[in-house]
This record gives sequence, C-alpha cells and structure tokens, in this order.
Amino acid sequence: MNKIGEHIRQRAAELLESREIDAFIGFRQGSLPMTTQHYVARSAAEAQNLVWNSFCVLNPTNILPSLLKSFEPPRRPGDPLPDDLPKVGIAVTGCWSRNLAIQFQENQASRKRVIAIGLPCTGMSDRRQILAQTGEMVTEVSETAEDLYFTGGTVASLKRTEILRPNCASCVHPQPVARIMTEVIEGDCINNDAAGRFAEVEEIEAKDSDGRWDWFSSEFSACIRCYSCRNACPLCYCPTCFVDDAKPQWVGKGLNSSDTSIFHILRAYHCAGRCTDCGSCEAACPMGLRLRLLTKKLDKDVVDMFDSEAGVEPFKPLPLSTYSQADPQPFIVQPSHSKGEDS
Amino acid sequence: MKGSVLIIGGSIAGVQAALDLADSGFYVHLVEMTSGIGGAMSQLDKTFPTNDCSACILSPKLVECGRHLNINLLTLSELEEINGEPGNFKVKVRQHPRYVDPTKCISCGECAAKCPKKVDDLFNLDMNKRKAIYLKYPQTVPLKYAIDPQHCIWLNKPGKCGACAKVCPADAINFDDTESIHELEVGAVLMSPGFRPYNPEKLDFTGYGRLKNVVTSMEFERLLSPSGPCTGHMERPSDGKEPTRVAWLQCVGSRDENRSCNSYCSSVCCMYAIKQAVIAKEHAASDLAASIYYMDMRTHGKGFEAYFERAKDQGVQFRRSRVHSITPLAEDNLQVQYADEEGTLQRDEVDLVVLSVGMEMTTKSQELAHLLDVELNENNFIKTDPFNPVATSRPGIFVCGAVSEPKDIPQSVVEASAAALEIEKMLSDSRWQETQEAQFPAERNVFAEAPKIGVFVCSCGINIAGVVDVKDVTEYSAQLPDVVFSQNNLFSCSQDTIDQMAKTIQEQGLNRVVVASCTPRTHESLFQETLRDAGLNKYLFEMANIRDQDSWVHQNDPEAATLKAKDLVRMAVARVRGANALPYNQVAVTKAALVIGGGMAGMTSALALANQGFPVTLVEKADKLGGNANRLFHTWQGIEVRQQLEKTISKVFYHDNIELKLGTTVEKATGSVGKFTTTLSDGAKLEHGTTLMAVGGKPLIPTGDHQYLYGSNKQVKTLLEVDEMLLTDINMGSIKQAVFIHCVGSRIPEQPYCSRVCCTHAIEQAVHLKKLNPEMDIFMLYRDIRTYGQREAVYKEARSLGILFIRYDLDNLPQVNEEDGQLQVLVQDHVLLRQVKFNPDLLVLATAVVAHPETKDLAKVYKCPINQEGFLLEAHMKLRPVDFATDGVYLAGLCHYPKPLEESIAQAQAAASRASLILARDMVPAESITAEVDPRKCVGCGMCTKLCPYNATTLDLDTMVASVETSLCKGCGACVAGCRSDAIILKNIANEHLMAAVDAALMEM
Amino acid sequence: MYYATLEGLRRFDIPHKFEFVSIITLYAQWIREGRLKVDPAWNIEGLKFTVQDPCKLVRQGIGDPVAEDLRFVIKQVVGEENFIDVWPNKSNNYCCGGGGGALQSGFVDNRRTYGKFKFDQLTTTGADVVITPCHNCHGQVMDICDHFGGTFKTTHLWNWIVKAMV
Amino acid sequence: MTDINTEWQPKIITFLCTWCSYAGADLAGVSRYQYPPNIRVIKVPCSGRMSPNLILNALKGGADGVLVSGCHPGDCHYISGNYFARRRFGLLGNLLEFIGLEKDRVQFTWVSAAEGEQFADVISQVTESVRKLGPATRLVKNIPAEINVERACANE
Amino acid sequence: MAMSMANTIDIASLSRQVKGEIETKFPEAHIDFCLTCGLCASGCPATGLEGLDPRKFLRLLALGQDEELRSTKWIYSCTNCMRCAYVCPMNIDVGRLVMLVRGMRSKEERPTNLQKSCDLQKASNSTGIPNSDFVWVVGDVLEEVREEEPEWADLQAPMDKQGAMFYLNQNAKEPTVEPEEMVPLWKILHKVGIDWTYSSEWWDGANYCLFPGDPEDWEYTVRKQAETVDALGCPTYINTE
Repeated sequence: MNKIGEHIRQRAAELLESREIDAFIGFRQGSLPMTTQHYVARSAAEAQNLVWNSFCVLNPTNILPSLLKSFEPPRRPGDPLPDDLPKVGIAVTGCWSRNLAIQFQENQASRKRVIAIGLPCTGMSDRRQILAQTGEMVTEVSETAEDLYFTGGTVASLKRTEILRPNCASCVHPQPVARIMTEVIEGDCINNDAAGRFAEVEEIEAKDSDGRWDWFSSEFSACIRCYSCRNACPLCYCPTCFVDDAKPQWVGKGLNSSDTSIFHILRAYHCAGRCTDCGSCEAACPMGLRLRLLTKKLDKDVVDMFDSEAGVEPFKPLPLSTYSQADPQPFIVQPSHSKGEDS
Repeated sequence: MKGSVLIIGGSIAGVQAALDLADSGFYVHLVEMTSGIGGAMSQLDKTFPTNDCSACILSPKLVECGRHLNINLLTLSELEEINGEPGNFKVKVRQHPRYVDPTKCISCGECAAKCPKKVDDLFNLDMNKRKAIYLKYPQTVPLKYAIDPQHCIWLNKPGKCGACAKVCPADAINFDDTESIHELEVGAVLMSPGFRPYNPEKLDFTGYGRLKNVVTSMEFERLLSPSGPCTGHMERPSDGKEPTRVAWLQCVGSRDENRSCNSYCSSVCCMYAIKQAVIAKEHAASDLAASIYYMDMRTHGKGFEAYFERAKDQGVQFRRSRVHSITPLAEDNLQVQYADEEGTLQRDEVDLVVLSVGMEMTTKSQELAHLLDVELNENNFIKTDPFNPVATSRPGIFVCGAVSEPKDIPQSVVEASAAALEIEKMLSDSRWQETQEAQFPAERNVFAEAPKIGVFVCSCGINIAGVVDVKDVTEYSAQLPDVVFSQNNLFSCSQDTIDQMAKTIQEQGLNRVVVASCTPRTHESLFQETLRDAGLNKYLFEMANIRDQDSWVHQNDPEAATLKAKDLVRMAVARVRGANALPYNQVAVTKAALVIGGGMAGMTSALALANQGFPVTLVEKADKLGGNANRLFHTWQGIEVRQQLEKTISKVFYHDNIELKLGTTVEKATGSVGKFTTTLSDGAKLEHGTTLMAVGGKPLIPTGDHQYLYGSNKQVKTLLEVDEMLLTDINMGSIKQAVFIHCVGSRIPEQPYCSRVCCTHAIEQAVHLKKLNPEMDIFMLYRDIRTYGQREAVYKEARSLGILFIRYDLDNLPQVNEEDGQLQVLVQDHVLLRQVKFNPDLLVLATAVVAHPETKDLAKVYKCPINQEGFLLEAHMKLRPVDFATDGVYLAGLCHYPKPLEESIAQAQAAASRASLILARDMVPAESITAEVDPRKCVGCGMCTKLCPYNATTLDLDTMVASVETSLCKGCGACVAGCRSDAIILKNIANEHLMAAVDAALMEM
Repeated sequence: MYYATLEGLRRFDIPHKFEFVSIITLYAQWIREGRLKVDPAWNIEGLKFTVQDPCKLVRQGIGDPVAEDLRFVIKQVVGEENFIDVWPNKSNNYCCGGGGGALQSGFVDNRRTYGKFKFDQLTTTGADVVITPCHNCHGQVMDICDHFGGTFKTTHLWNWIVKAMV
Repeated sequence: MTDINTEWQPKIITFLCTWCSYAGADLAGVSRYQYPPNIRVIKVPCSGRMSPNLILNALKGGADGVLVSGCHPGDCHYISGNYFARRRFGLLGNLLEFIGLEKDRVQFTWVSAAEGEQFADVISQVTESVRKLGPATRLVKNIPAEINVERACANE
Repeated sequence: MAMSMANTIDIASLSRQVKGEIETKFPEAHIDFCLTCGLCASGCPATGLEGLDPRKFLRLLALGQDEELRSTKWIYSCTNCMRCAYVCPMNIDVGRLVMLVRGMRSKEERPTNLQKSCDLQKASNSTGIPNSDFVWVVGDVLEEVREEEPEWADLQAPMDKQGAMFYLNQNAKEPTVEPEEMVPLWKILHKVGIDWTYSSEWWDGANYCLFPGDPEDWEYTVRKQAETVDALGCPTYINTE
C-alpha cells in the first residue's frame, strides 16, 4: 500500500512537473480516521498530498468529466474545441478503470486527455464494519498486505479479508483494463472466487415475491432522498436528472414511498450494463442503504443474458446500445396453444 | 405521349411498380382479377430468410397503394383489348360487378355472418369455407366485401335469400350491379400477374388429392398462418391432429420433364421448404421431426446458405434422396420410401407430407400474353432479354415478377422497380402530366389557443352502437375537460358526415379533434384529410378505436364495452390535448445523382437516370469502364457479353448528362437525402440528391485447402481466366479433358455463402468448350448444382452433350496433384462410391465472388451497413432490396451479393427507379413525427446514434450535443427510449403525451 | 402379354388392320352396356377381394383407364363393399416381381425378395382373394403367397365373372 | 356478463406497436375473437419507443397490469426497435421482480399483424393472471382506500 | 463414405463401348440426362438386390464400366416394371436399357429357361405343345362342358373362323396344364354373344421374346401374330387376361 502511494505521488509529481498533465486526480486524507477525500493535485508539490490506503472508497473518475471540462475555454456555439487541451492524470483500480472505459465510450472523457495509471487492488475496507468491531474511538490506522492495525480501538487489528467492502469482496476484475491504461503499477490483487460474485443478489432472489417486496420496501423506506448516491456515481452525468425533471414529472419530490422506490429503480436501471460495482453509492449513502443490490442484480442479468460486463471489454458496444438476434426472451408471453400440452 | 400506365396484376411486384410509378409522376391504373390485391405473398405465413411475417410487411404497402391519389385500383377486372403504340396505347378493361358498393361498405362483416351460402375459400386453397359474400382476406385492399356471383343465392334465384342486403347497416349491397368497361389511354403496360403453384393432382405417386395428409406447400403456408384455416395451430387435414413428423418433398412440378413437363427449377422451393420446416418446428408444442427430401439444395440467395446451415443446427433433417411414392399407414399416417445415397431403401413414417410445388404460368396469363401479343419462351413464361430483363418482345409492354421466370419476392420487387424505371424512361416527357395533387386551404395557427376539442363518436351502423352505448359515450365526452363539442354519427366515414365534420371544425373553432370509431390503420388518413380541409393541421387529431378493439371484441358485455369506450375517448382526449401542429416536412432536392462504380450495374443506373434528364456523375476507381463484365464471355443464354458491354460503355461515354470520372474514388461525404456533398479523390466536391452504390465484387483468389494448385500449375485456371482466353480467341479446342471444380471458396466455413453465379457460369462455359470440341471430355465436380430458374436448361444441355457431373462434399474434397507436369484429379463418384481418376489438361476452378474490401470504407462514408461477408446490406431483404435504411442511398450489383449480369442490370434499373422517386421532385416529403433533441438536456453520450437504424441522429463531439436530421428520421422513437437524460422527444408522442394517456386511462371516473 | 404386342406393333411398325384391345376393357364395356349382366349377390359370405395391376397392361399399356375398368368390373362382380384396393395402385402399382422374364430366369431368391413388396402390400389389405388378370402375375403371386405363408387365394378375373353372371 | 359494480376489474395499460401488434389487435376485432375488456390500449410507433419510465409511471398511477407488445423479433418495421426493446424489457422485468413486484404485473409479448386469435388469447391470459394478483398496491402512489381495505381483508 | 482406392475408375482408360452400342441402337436412350436424383431407385423393389439400383446401373453406363455391365446379374433382377421410368424426371427408359444390355450377352450366357421360352415361342408357342394339341384340347374341353353342363350345351370355341369380329389369343399355360381354365372366358364371350375365334397358329399371347433382349425375335413373334389375325380378317384382336 505504501509503495503504491509512493509510486502515485512520484508519478503524479513527474507528470505535473513536466507539464504533461495539468492536474492529477487522487485522494487525500479525510478529516476523520479511515476516511479519504477526492483530491486534485495541480503541482508537483501538491502531489505530495496524495495518499493511497484501504479507505479510498469514493470513485475518483466521478470528478473526471467536470475537471476535464473545466479546462475547456469558453466558446460560442458551433466553435470547435482546441486540439491541445490540457491533460489530466488519474490513478485507477479495476472497477474505476472500467468506469473510465464507459466514460470514454460515452464521450464524457477523452482518451487523448487522460493519463491513466492502473493500480493493483487488494480491496477497500468497510469503515462501518470496522467501527462496529473497534468502536468509535480509533484515532489512527496502519496497514500491511494482510492486516489493518488500529490505535485507540477496542480491537488492535483485523484481517483485511474480514472487513472488505461487499463490492470488493465480490469483485472478480480487480485488474485495471490494460487496453486503456497509459501505465500500470504491478502488484498483488484481490482474488475472489467468481462463483460467489452474485451471492448477495441470489440471496434476495431466493425469496418469494412478498419477501422481496418486504426487503425492498423496508430497505428503501429509510431513504431521505438526499441524492448522495447519485452524486457519488461516476455514471450520473445527465445535465438534468430525471428526478429533477418537471415536464414530465417522473417522480414526486416528497418522501412518498412510491416515488422513492421509482427513483431507486430508475437510478439503478440507468446504470444497467454500465455499473462497475465500485460501491461509491453505498459508500456515500448516509443511511447505509444497500443500494448496490439493485445495480448488482442488473449486472448479473447483463452477464447472464447478454454476456457483457461493464467496461471489461472497453471497445465493445454497451449492452443497451446493441442487440443480438438470439437474445433470450423467456419473459415473452406466448399464446396458449404454442406452449405445449401441459400449460 | 401519355403520362399514365396500366399495370395488370396486383401481385407484390405489381403493387411495388404501381407505387414507384405513382410516386415518381405517373398515373397508374392497377388492374386486379380478384377482389383484392396482394397476390401470392398475402397467402404466405412467414418469408425467408428473415422469417418476417408476410402480412406485417406487405400490409403497409397495400394500404399505401389503396389510398394513393394517383393509383386507380380496378379490382375484379381484366384486360379486354389493346390498341395503339408505345406511348399511346388505348386499352379496354372489363370490370366485373362486385355487388357491394365499395364507397358504402364498412367491412363490418355482418353480411358474411348472415349469408347462408358456404363456399370453398380459395384464399385458403379450399381448406375451409367462406361465404358467398366475402372478404378476400382480412388485410386485403380494398378492404371491401364482394359477392361471388357463382354461389350467391339471390343472384342465381332473384327474390330468394337477400340476407346480406337485409343486415347491411350501410346499405351497400347492390344486386343490380353490372359490369363496366373502362376505356383508358396509357403510355405503357406492365404485366405483373404472378404465378400459380403447380397442382400435383396428376402425380398419382404422391397420393395428393387422395391422401388427405399430403398437402402442397402453399396449403401448408395457410396451415401455418395465424389467419389460415386452423388459425395457425398447425393441424393436419385428416383429423386435426398436430403433426409431429413432417416430410417435405422437393421438386414437385419442377425440374421434371416427365410428369409435370416443367423442366425449369422454380428457384424458391428449397428455401421455402427450409423456412416451413423451421417455422413448423417453432410452432410445434413438442419436438417436431422435419425432413426435407431433395436432389440439389438450392440456397443461392443472400443469407440463404446461412439459413440452411442454421436449419441443420436446429435439427431439420436434409435427406439427399427423392421419394418415389407416398403410401398410407394406420391412423392416417404416411410412409415415404426412398433410396439413400448408398442405394439402400429406407422408409420413414410421418404424419404429414408437404409437396414443395413449383411455380407455373397461369392459363389466364398465357391468354393475357396472347392478347398483348408478347412472346412466350419455351417454358411458357414471358420472354425477356438478359440485357433488359423487364422488357417483353413488344415495345411499350413490360413485365415483372414470377410471370417471366420463377423467382423470389426480392427479385420480383427488384424487377418491379426496374420495370417502373423503364417506363419512367420511356414516358419521362409526360411526367406529372396526369397526376393529381391534393389541395388544402391554408392552416390556422392554433399555437396560442387554449385547447378546444371536438369529439365525434361513430355508431358504425350497429357495429359499435349495437354493443356500446354511443349516446352515453357522446354525452360523457362532452364533459371531459377542454371538450367543447361532441356528436354521435351513424357513419363517421360517410362522405356527408366527413363534409359536415369539416364544417363543424370551422364553425365551432375546434383546434383538436378526436374521432371514436374504427382503427386508425385504415381511417386515420381519411379523417386527417378532413382536418386539413377544415384548415387544421392534421396532427391535431387522435382516434379512439372503439370498434375493432372494443365493440367487436366484447360483444357480450355491452356495459364493460361502454365503460372501455369512455376510457378510450378520455385517453384520446388527453393525448390530443397536448398535440402540436407539426410541419409537413419536405426536403429540397438537388437534381443530380452520384453513381459509384462503372461496371454494368453502375453504367445501367447512370444511363437510366441520365436518359430521364438527370445529371449524373459516374465515378469509377479503375481507368476504364465495364468492371467484371470486361472479363465475361457469355451470358448463361449463350449471348456474347462484349458487344453489349461496348454498346453500353459508348452510350455512357457520349451521354450529355453523364460526367465520367475514371480513376477516381469517393473520399468523404456529408448531407443526406436531397442534398449530399461528396468529395472525390480528385478534390472535386459534388452536390447531389441521391447516391447509388454499384461498386461490384471480385473473384476470390483460391488459397489453402481450396487452392488446387492454382498459381503453381498453368493448367489450373479460374472461370474468368478461361472466359478471357475465349475472348482473346486462344485455341481451346485442342483440350482433351477438362475438369471443373465448383464451390471453390464458396459454402465453406471461412466463406459460408453461395456465390450464386458459379454453377451456371461454369456449366455454360463447359457447354461452350464441349461445342468447340465435341471430343473433349468434361467433368464437373460439384456440391449442389444451383442452376436456378430457367438456368436449369443449361445444366440439361451440358448433360445432353455428355458432360458428366460428379458430386463431392466438404469431407471429401477432390484431390489435385501434379505428376511430371501432368495434372491428376481424384474424386469419389457419388453414385458408385468409387474413386475416379482424371488427367485433365485443363482444370477450371469456379471461384467465389467476394466483396471488395473497400466497400466497407465506402459504406462508412454514407453510413450504410455491410453484412459479415462484406456485402452492402439493404434496408429490407424482402421488400426493399435496393434501398438502404438511410434515405436517398441505393445499391445494385455485386456489392449487394453475387449475381448474374441480368440480375445486376435489373437491380441497377431498380436502384435508378428508386433514385428517380427523389430526383423527379423538387421537394420530397419527409416524416413529420420526428425526434428532436433538447440540447440543454443532452449530455452527448452518443447512445441515440447507436440506436438509430436510419443514421438520423448524430453527435457533435465539439458541442457534445446530439441532433436529429429530420429528413432521415422515421419517428420510431428508439432513441427516445434509450436516452437516459430524456433529452430526445418524439413529437406528439413524447413521454408527456403517453403519460397523459396513461393517467387518463387510470383516472377514476 | 398386352404390352409386348402393343409396343411390338408400334416399335417395329408392323402393318396390321385390326384394333388391339384388352379383354379387361371389353369386360367393363360389356357390363356398362348391359350385355354382360352380373350380380354380386352370390357373395353372401362377403369374401374380400383385392387386385394386382399387371405392369404390362396398366402402367406400360393402357394406363389408369384400364385399371379403373378392372376395378369397375371387380366391384360389379364381387360387390363394391367387398373390394379393398392396394396402395400404391393402378399405374403406380408394384410389379408382382415375376415380370420381365423373372419367372423364367431362375433367380428364385431374388425374385421372391422382390416379391415380398407385393406380398406385404397384398397382405395389408386383408383380402381373401387376389385377382391377377395376367398369367405372369398369377404365377408369381401364387408363388409368393405360398412361399411367405399367405392365406389369400390367387385367381383370374374370369372365374368370378362367371360366378356372378345372371 | 361481468357486473362492474360489484366485482373488481383489473385495469391493464397496454402499449402496442403500430405496425404489428396494433394490427393484430384489429385483426382480433375483425375476426370477432372475444377477450376480456380490461386492457386500455396506447398505440406507440414501436416497442423500441417504450421507455422503462413509462411502464413505471403506469404502475405508479395504479395500473393493475402493464402489457407491452411489439413485432416479433425480425419483423420490426423500424428494422431493429424490438431488439433493443427486448433487452430493455428483459432487464426491467427482472429488476421489478427482484424488488418484489408481482411477476405478472408487467408482461411483454410479440404479436404480429396476422395473429388476431393469438392477440385475443394473450389478452385473456394476461387479464387472468393479473386478476389473480388482485388490485395493485406495490409502487402505486395513491392507493384508493377501498383497495387498502380489500387487501387487508385478503390478508386475514 | 470412405473413398475406396481398390477399384479406381481411370477415366483415361475407359472405352464406354456398351454405352455407345446402346446409343446407336436406341438414340433416345438419354443416359447422360440422368440427374442421379435416385427417384428411380426409391421406387424400385429391386433396389438392393445384388447391391444395385437403377441409378447405379445408369452410372455404370456413364462411367463406362463395361465389364461389370456385361456380367451383372442385376439385369435379371429388374422385372422391367418401369416404375422407374414412370417417374423419372428425365424420361429415361431404364427398362429398355436393361433389355439392351441383356441382349448384349450371347444366348449361352443368358438364363436358360428365359431363352428357351422365347425359342419355343418363335417356333410356335412358349410351352412348345404342337398346334394340333391345342386345337384338340380346345375341342375336347368344349365337348366336355357341353355334355356336363346342359345350360352351356351351345357353348362355342371357334377355331380359325374367317371373318370373326374378334380374335382371341390364348396363354399357352392353360391348354398345356390346366385346360379347364379356358372355359370361364368362353362362357363370358358366349353370354355376351360376340362372334370370336381362336387361331390354330401363333395363338400364344405370352410373347416371351420381349425378355431375352433380342428385338428381332420379339418382332418376329409379334409379326407372326399380326399376320395371323389379319389373315383371319378379324377387326379386333383381344388380348386375354
């Protein structure tokens, strides 16, 4: 971890120093222990503020499009963009790199303007899980490849694998997408069993309809409609989000459970075939909702039905922008006579 | 010179030609013998190779044809007499009485329900009954009933029965109807009467006519069809049981000089049999065993070979053998007995046998040919010229479709457009002379007005009123918000009601209209015209379908039907409230064409357009014209190509309207239909209204397993190389033994399609060689002989000359070796299963035709799709064979798919015809209901550009905003649904309109 | 043998003044004309009959018309309900297996294997009597019936006409 | 004969594509195939036009069922609209089931212009399956009071 | 279908003499027209006998397998039933080709009885009984019937009756082995009341000379029959059952 942090600081400083990039997106230490914040370093000196640890849970690509845009000069409509716009550096793990792939495909970031440094990832730690074990009094954390050590908590150390964020615990693509990386830092990556990757989803699926509805309605009844999930998501970049649309008004603004449900369904659906399970939404949610379950369910179906995984093949068309004549359609209602004798 | 055209036969070809001609400035009289148009295609269930529902793709064309201002549809009519000369024919058409007034008939079907006389339903090949008063089929055009005078009780015994007249709510029955003679003056005549399926009754060994479960393929189409006699449940005739084992017998009434006397191949049966097998398997409740018994599998069209392969994967059994006799077994089952390829007798038990019957000229068509004084060929089809495949022997009389040779739908449609083109060329001076254009008053701008909605509720006689309480619905609608007028009409579509409706709109100052009646599919345009007559934009209109989707389907529940009608009216009112006036979009046309490719196809297109007075730029990458035709010796009919080619080249060369650019290619292009700007490699910038791509193809250079010493042994040649030798008079007569290998590079996993031309080409060449030197031994090593249509004659000729055909398969390729400079070919004879050894002094490889790799780049320039094999992909394989989905761009020739010269020429003519539709006008109409981007909401993700099949959406990467090219948009809404940001709306079908309808539907009353 | 004479006259262009006809055609004609009166009343037991279409008479000779005549005569003679047709039949019927000189050539096993087609076809009808209006067919059908253990009786048509004559 | 005053009748919002399914529905009428009167048809150009929002909106508005029908794959008048639609429907349908919406509330089908009887059959099936579920409550924004009562009764 | 190297057909060394001979004798043979579709084989009950089928027979001709053609037993498995030609899309008369190949064998190589039947018929009739025996048997049987069945006392079996309206041939089997089988037909003819006659020469209608393969023998017997009937002056020649 420390080695990687050192490497990031060094490369960011070099790139900034050489003016190859004008900014580098990374993390700095948060105000509380076990937290980090997005940080944009704009000089070699600032690059020294960059940190890398198990609590870099907010997807840095989230701020990439707006940062890139900030370098664009004001223009009259119809004027072309200059060719030599400043570049931005960013360090990305597997899931973030796949977000980058989507952003490239959706024109939210230009490949020409991004220096992407691929990072190995051993999985990020779940602050909530740790605090549940250590108590709230932790003042300092240090980490090795296997373990985390706490100062001030009721527990001195925890195994990394026991306190992984759920998205990291089910991650099967920790390696950055090499084809869109400018450079890659080699290192060990988390190695999860692919068979269990959708266990969280399968657990819900196993319930009956009423059970699932009870789960869904109770889970999402806590939502306060703060939209932190949306704001943390690197894929939510519509100028006007549907929740803010007035004509037509898709969802009411109040805390009506129907409106809240539809917000979450549509938000998840908008991520279908695009979500890389980076977990930022959950990390950002002040109410601790298991938001990922919806997007993860979609991930699972996209894999099952369309053999596609967001960003894994960075130049393959996104699943909802293409089709195959042989796509499955078991959900299609058939006239009764064509279904055989027994139905 | 007259500006009108007589088309005889409402087949798909006739309908397509009528539309092409009427849309490009000619008035069309379309004469149809039966009571409705649609031809054989209307009887089909699905169509190959796309498995499109036939009715689904055909209906819109028929409706368009029926409603066209410049098409005069004459049903129940026959040509009686023709005089005059090309450009000025005088014809008499006899129209038989319908006994139903089509202006009054509302096709409610009350008459047929009450008619006591049951008659065999010819449309379903007599497999069920219709009534003496009947609708030909549910989607027919005109959608009007007719009385069958042979069976009608009243007409045979006046005074008896008359039930139909008693129940007809529209007073449409007219027993006193008489026949009428139409004397017309037309510039040209086009024959498109279609074909008849061979009747196998004479073939006693099939048992057809005696064994109930032996049916023809056309009968099977009806059995499969949801609108057929068993509503698509696939029941076998004897006992209604669903068959689980079905056998198809190929070449019934085709390729048979003995019993049917049809020596030609009917070209379509192999494919339709595969299609039926696949569809039957899909239909079946349990696993259906489908077997096809055939001699040569002829899947020579685009996508056919892949379809064939897919069918094999899906378990369709292909047995290369022919069944001699079908014998009955217990429980109405049947036994087919055949000798397999080894010569062992086998017996299969099946539940149903389908005879894949061929196509024949009808007696009526022969009479017609006689009347028109056009020659027939040896197969009794209309005789045509390979270099003008739609011209008959008589000038001014043209032909298209299966009446000149058995052919599939796309080829018929190609010919229809080609024939239209030839007529356009001939009559181009009279364009727009006899056509009419609808006139409407200026439209009132209602933008600032508050909605004032009028609701007209139709009783449709008792069709609606008999179930729905129309008074209640009318009163209810008056109370709906913004509704200022509501009225109940007996027949909303009757002329007096229409007139009165227009008046009401004006008097009441209505600015939105709802008609609650039947279906918008048949009546929307009528009411929309009424709005226009009243000075309202036609998009300020909605229909509530309270007949077809309400009163007719809830006949026993008037209360619920009335409630539903109210809901439907409320929904329509909600939807129309937000409707906006939309522009009648038009695109200005630059009256010039760009033709890319100077081969036979490109030249034909260029000449066809130039001869109509349109300036054409013809761009050819090589430094001479002619393309592949330069290397061709003979057509399959044995006609020399060179002479005709040189004629064409010189015509192009000296044509005032053609600017020829040799050694030039296309670099880039912008714009769309009506106005393209293309930059050429010489730097020239062209402005043109349409683009035709005819960039050709090329022969494959044999490699790998299929190289057969090509390139290393000089005695190994390709077909074109031998053609070139023949063209340069190199003495070929001294060759003692020649061996041809077919399918070199075709129908192999790496190149899975059939190249269509090589069988015929190779055999024609072999025949020529054999005639040069009758002592020459010639052997053809083939996989399936695909001399489709009348090309079968060449195959027969070759055999009759002693050319021997030996079949090989992919597991047993011919082995070609060289020993001391002497070629040795080994192959296994497919009958004796013994190895045969040849020492030929000429080995000819019939190599595949492949697409030019550059085709892909050109396709990108004009945003046109290509298929996996690199050929350009047309808009629709069946009904739009020369169009792209993108308007204003057309294709012809080998770049579409391998094809012989005459088909390239026909396709080039067709492409020119389609281009003429644009070029003949100053403005071309475009869709009004189009998508529109709200730039404030667009994030520039580009999703919409990937969803649009017409390339109407583009993304500006500088502004990161998408936009819609209105002239290309067809209003499907795929982009709207795909846009997460709701940045695209579909005009008048925006989310808010649909939500308004949903909310209205769910509103509690 | 009908075909041999018919085709011989034709092929070798043999001059002749007579008209060449089959007795089957005449039977049918005479019955239709009322000159030959027959009544199936004798068949009170309801013996079931089927028929062999001689290749040389039917397929190669006169074709379906004579096969129709043959059936007409049989039905008149034994009662319509007592006739069971074979399949394939008339011009498309199987050869008995004794034709073309097979009965004389001596390849008995082959002839009988071939004849199995005919035997099975005839047995399927369940008929008690097979009418074979040809000596060759008669000989072969008797032989295969015997060889394959059939129970039907093989006879000429004339015997039954005589039985039914009134 | 249904008594609309006493027996609860589901309301099923039905989106039909213009070219195939709407024509198929018309053909059912022309052929007089009878089916339950519970659907309310909204014509859309193509099943590819169907935004998932529209389906959710109908559910929110209280539709007891939503049915979307387009051309059979390969038959699309707009070439590929139904293929895109099929992907969207597959994902949305599963997601709705996942969050506990009753399986039959939202259904999809293909009906061609020639399938009048099939249309009637599908409508009967869908109506029956929705009727079995009872009035919609999940995702419904303003559940009418009497339905709440009914639901409560049903749960007893 | 493994390729067998054992009997490779070397095109270079083919004579195709048999085919040539056939085509000379029968210009409409059209052997080359064959599509090898196998329709003939599917309907031929002899398919499989001795491993051959009509399609293969044609192929032997086309590929010049003369030796095999000259020795094959298959030409005697074919019963000349013509179910093949009945449906052959190319109208190939396989039966006639078989006969021509039969004819290429010397008389000694042919099945003895087949040739013998023809030889006898060429002499008089296929069983070889003397014509006088035939005349006697007819007379004898007739007499017996007249005596034993009083209702048939006036039954006729005319012989050599000049100018009779109908001439009737007789299969040689009956007078030879089961003479009483002639009676039913006599009775029928009598009942109908037609004027008919037998001939005492060339009376056998069997025509076995069609089968060994010598057309001239066949021609001879038919010609003899025709001459006989014309000599009797009968306007109609009835072929018996």
